[in-house]
Amino acid sequence: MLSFLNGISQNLDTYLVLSGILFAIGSFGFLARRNAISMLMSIELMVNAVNLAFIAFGAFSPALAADASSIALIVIASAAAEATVGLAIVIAIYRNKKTPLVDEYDAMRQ
Amino acid sequence: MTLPSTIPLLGFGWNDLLFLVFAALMVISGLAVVLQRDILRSGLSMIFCFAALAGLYVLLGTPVVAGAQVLVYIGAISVLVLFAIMLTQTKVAPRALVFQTQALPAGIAAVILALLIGLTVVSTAWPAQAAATAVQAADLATKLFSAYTLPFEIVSVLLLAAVVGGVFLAKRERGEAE
Amino acid sequence: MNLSVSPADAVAMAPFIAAVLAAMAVILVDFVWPGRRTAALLTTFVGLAIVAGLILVANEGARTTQNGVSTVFNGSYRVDALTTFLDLLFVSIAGLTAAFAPDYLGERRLPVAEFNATLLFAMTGAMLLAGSADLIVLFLGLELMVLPGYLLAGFHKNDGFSTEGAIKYFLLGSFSSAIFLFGLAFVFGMTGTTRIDGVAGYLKAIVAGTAPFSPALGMGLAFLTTGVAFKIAAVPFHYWTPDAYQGSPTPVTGYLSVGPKVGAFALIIRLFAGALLPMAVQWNVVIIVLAATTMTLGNLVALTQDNVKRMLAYSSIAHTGYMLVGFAAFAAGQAQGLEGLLYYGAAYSFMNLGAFAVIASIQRRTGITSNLSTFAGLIRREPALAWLMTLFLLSLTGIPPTAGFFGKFYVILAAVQAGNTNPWLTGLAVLAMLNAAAAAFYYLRVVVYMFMRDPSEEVASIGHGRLVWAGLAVSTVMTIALGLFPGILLGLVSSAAAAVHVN
Amino acid sequence: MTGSGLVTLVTFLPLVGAIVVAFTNGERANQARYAALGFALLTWVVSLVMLTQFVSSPGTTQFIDQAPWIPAFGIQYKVGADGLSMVLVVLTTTLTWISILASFSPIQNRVKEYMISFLVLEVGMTGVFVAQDLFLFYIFWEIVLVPMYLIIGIWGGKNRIYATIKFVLYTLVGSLLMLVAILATAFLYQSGHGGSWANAFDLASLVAWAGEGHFSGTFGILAFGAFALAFAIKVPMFPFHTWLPDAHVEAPTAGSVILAGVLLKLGGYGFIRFAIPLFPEAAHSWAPLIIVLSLIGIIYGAIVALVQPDLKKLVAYSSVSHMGFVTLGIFTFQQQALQGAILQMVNHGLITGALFLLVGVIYERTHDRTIAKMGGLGAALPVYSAALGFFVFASVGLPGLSGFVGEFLTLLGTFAAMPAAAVVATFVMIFAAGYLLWMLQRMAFGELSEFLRGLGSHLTDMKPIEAMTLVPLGALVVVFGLYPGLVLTLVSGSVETTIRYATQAAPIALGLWR
Repeated sequence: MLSFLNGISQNLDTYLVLSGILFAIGSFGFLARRNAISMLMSIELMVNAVNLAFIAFGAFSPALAADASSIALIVIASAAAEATVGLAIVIAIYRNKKTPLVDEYDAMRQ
Repeated sequence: MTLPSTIPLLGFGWNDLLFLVFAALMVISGLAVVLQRDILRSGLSMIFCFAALAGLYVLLGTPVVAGAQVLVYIGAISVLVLFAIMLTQTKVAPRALVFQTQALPAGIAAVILALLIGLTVVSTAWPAQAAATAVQAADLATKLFSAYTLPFEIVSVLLLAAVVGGVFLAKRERGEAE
Repeated sequence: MNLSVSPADAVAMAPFIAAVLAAMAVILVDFVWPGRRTAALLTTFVGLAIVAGLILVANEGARTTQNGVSTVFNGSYRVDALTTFLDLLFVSIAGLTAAFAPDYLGERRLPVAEFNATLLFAMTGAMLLAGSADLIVLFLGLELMVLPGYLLAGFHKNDGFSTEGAIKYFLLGSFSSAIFLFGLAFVFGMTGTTRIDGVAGYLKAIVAGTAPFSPALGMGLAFLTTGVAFKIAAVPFHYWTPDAYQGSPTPVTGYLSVGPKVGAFALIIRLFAGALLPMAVQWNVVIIVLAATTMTLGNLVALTQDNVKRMLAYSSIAHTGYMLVGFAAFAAGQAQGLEGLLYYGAAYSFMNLGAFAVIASIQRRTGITSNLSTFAGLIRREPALAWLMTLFLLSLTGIPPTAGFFGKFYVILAAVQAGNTNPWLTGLAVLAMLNAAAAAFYYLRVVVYMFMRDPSEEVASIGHGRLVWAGLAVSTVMTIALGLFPGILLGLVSSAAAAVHVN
Repeated sequence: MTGSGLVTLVTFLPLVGAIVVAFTNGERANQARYAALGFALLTWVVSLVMLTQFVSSPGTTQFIDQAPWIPAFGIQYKVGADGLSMVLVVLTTTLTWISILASFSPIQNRVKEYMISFLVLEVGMTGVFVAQDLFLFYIFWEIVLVPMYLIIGIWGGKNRIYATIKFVLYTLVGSLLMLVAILATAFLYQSGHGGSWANAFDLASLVAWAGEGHFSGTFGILAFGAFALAFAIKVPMFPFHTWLPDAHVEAPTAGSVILAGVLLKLGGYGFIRFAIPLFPEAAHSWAPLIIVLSLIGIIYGAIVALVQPDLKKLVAYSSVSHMGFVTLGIFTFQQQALQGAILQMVNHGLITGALFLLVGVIYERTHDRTIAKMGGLGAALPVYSAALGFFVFASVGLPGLSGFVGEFLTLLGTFAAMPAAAVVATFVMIFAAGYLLWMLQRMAFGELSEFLRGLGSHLTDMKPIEAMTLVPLGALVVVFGLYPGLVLTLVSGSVETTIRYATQAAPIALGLWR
């Protein structure tokens, strides 16, 4: 029963597919949500999907393992920087507009 | 006492079980992030998603990255996000439309994207596929400070730049009313 | 474990380090003497001068090597003629922006020090892009360039338009970064390296048939291309541009339309001309289509704009298209295409910054919009600005003898040459020229307002700081000189373009 | 730089003038006026000096000034003049000072900018006629656009903005496609010379190389098409003429004079100097179409002129008709016809320029150009009416005045080559007589109209300054009418060379037109 799942955690494909699913979820959130913070969170999901792919590639080819981890660490740090900037902008715009809904920011399209 | 190599009844290994649990948690909480009406709950779901990812990183033998994931994503980014949510939350927002009008096409596009990525991945023969191997912390440190010295240094500049500008943008000017 | 940094590393990275230090110095100076504009500006310009000097030093270091390239930090960064050319261009862009901004910022009580520091950080990012020999460095350079860019876009934080533009710019920028990264992950996974020459070597093997081409690699490349298309605001990935440009403080708009654009082209050159060149035949189709749609759509939408800033935003999309024409010619085997692209980038930087500087100067007094009507009768109010604006607009149109004309000339020449082997490029050249003619309509509309319409209400003229005039003088001289005596840049451009291939 | 510098002097002296004018006091308009006039006259004198030193011999370009400019692409600063250039340069310098003089009284605001624009315009026009390098030629060609744009757009009439935009867009579309053709031509030369850019934009080298048959038929057809479009728009040839009436009607008087007198000649000159020598075979292939369009233009211009209520529009449409003779004459590839075409270019410049000046004179008094409102000017303004009559008769082609010779030679040459076309064109000459004479009749004869009577003492006869602008033109019309040889000997060398290029070539049988 369910023995076809044996070794699923030892298979690169499964991790990459998982990464793809997370990436797709993130891009859906980015395209569909109206709230700026929701969109920001969606982007974080996408970046995490990328990291999962990096780590998976590294784990399954020993020569790349340390490289992949290094890259993942760097990506995590740069995502932190990105989030800082994004949230600063969100706070600034909220102070002006009193709404976090992005599609209500349309003052310029008159 | 030693555990059997495969789980009785289910027919797959303990690692596989952990993988399934983490993967399911990740996908479900990921979906929760993008689908939930209440943005506060979205934020909390995001923490679960990040935690599940950290679990997967451990499974893949990279505890260092998993640690960084917990520290940075859960400890810093999620907290910042939650903070921002609290700050900007209005009574109107959750009751108003959560999704843009193009949500349905976006959903279809996302499903197609996932399928495409999945198909591509499955149809690709990987160059060298060994069993998942753990990364030694020492190896990682060596790499980080030899081949990746420059990126490592750039990241610190990046954080500095983000903090300098971010603080300016987020701080309230003197005399400005809230 | 080798932590030491070699002298060669130090020389090559000196401009970058100096730029970071300059940014920090500006903040420090402001910390010691808060709110002193002169101190901040002085630090900025001294810093930029030092950076420029060090760029030349680094260039000398590279020239003395065997093939004119000095590769440092384990092959993740390189200094060659292309790095030098682009770095100098970025320093000029930052310097001009720093010259144009203070007047505008001062009237709005925005701090010059934070502005300049952020600008300098953005410049460091662009400089990294210019010299990166590693995809991770490329990505980080990109982030370091655009993150400060988002902040600059929202720099007028009490202004709804500014923050609105910033959030849109940020969200789409981060989205495209994620897409770019996803592609990067798959390229890394498939080729096992992030070094640009490593990837190029792998692709060469694929083309030679000694390595298999896998769907996953193809997908990775597709994601990379999409991410890049976002960054250069190519149609159909352009929709962040107009809002971000219109909303930003005008000097920032000028910077954003030039700095990140040339930076993104540095990315394209390093990525496509460096790493992906072996498969040029495959991706050039994409570039040709992007070039055609980008210039045509950008122009068509620009035709209908009544706001000059927004109009220039769409026109900058069109200019991206012209530059892509040059790149397509390069991919079709004409080295001159890359030269033309670089020349166009330099010409575009000076003329577009000049045009935005004029708008910023007019808007020095708060509350003045960038609507066309603002420009009515400018010739009476500010004759000097009106004439300069005319010059910049003519250059943007591509009327000789201006920089913009020679840029177009160069790019089109390359396209026509490449058309010899790939007829699509001849078509692209003709399309580009038809677009240039259509563009004349909206550029000249501004001239019409400046010279031929009377203002609806009389506005007293305002003075402009010496720094603005100095910056305008530089833009003007460059706009004319690059048109009349292109020889001054041709040598640099051709050695820069040649450096791409050298390993 | 090698060369006498004479051509360079003629070309750039007005630029010096423009810079000088820029430093005059904007409050005192007369400073700008006299400075501009002074430099225009000085340029004119220099061009006359050049004329006296010119040695007419077959097909040689003289007074060549040469200097490397952008060596990376083999682009040089190379200017010189043959007979054709010489004639057109003198026409340009003459009409420029006349135009500046004619602007003294009508132009009252922003005089300084106006004079600068005019002098820069002169640089561009002269430059086009003397450039011996395709890149340089293109630069001058485009430079012309900007001051003309400003002249019509700032000092023009009510609908000036529409007119300017139309003018610029039409011209730009043509010239930018021509740029592509220039680049392609230069590139083919370069790749044919082992990748060396040396002389790739040099007109003489390109023509010589083209003469050896190096350009393929298809390329020739396409490249000629691109060149021809640019020139046809400038001439303007039917159906690309629609910008012209608008531009003329809205332009200030002097702008119209230059537009008709010189700018339209740029197109004819381009055909003779660039399009035909570079792509003679293609020229033959395209010729039937161009001849048909020229005939349509001749007829169409005349018919539309016939029904124009507006005096200036009438003259504008007559331009379309008259310039049709030029393209007709050029594309019959027949010596007499080509001579006629060149003569027609000069005459049209003089006569139509004068007619526009006369329109300007009456407009300044009446602020109206409706023909129907005029009448009886003959008695009221005898000098004006005499001048009008003189130039109308010159335009109609009265033997003894210059208009006759040009058209007659064109028709004669055309008749030898294609009788049918000549017959059609001759028929049109009658029309031409019709609309111009009818206009004269309505304007000058009969009783003074009520409208004019209402003007009272404002209706004055020509002032000396106005007469001064017309006298030289009238004199030239008479001189060239009696001694057309003055022009014909000067251009004989250029004509022979062009005819030689053209007749050596056989049309390319692409099944396109034949």
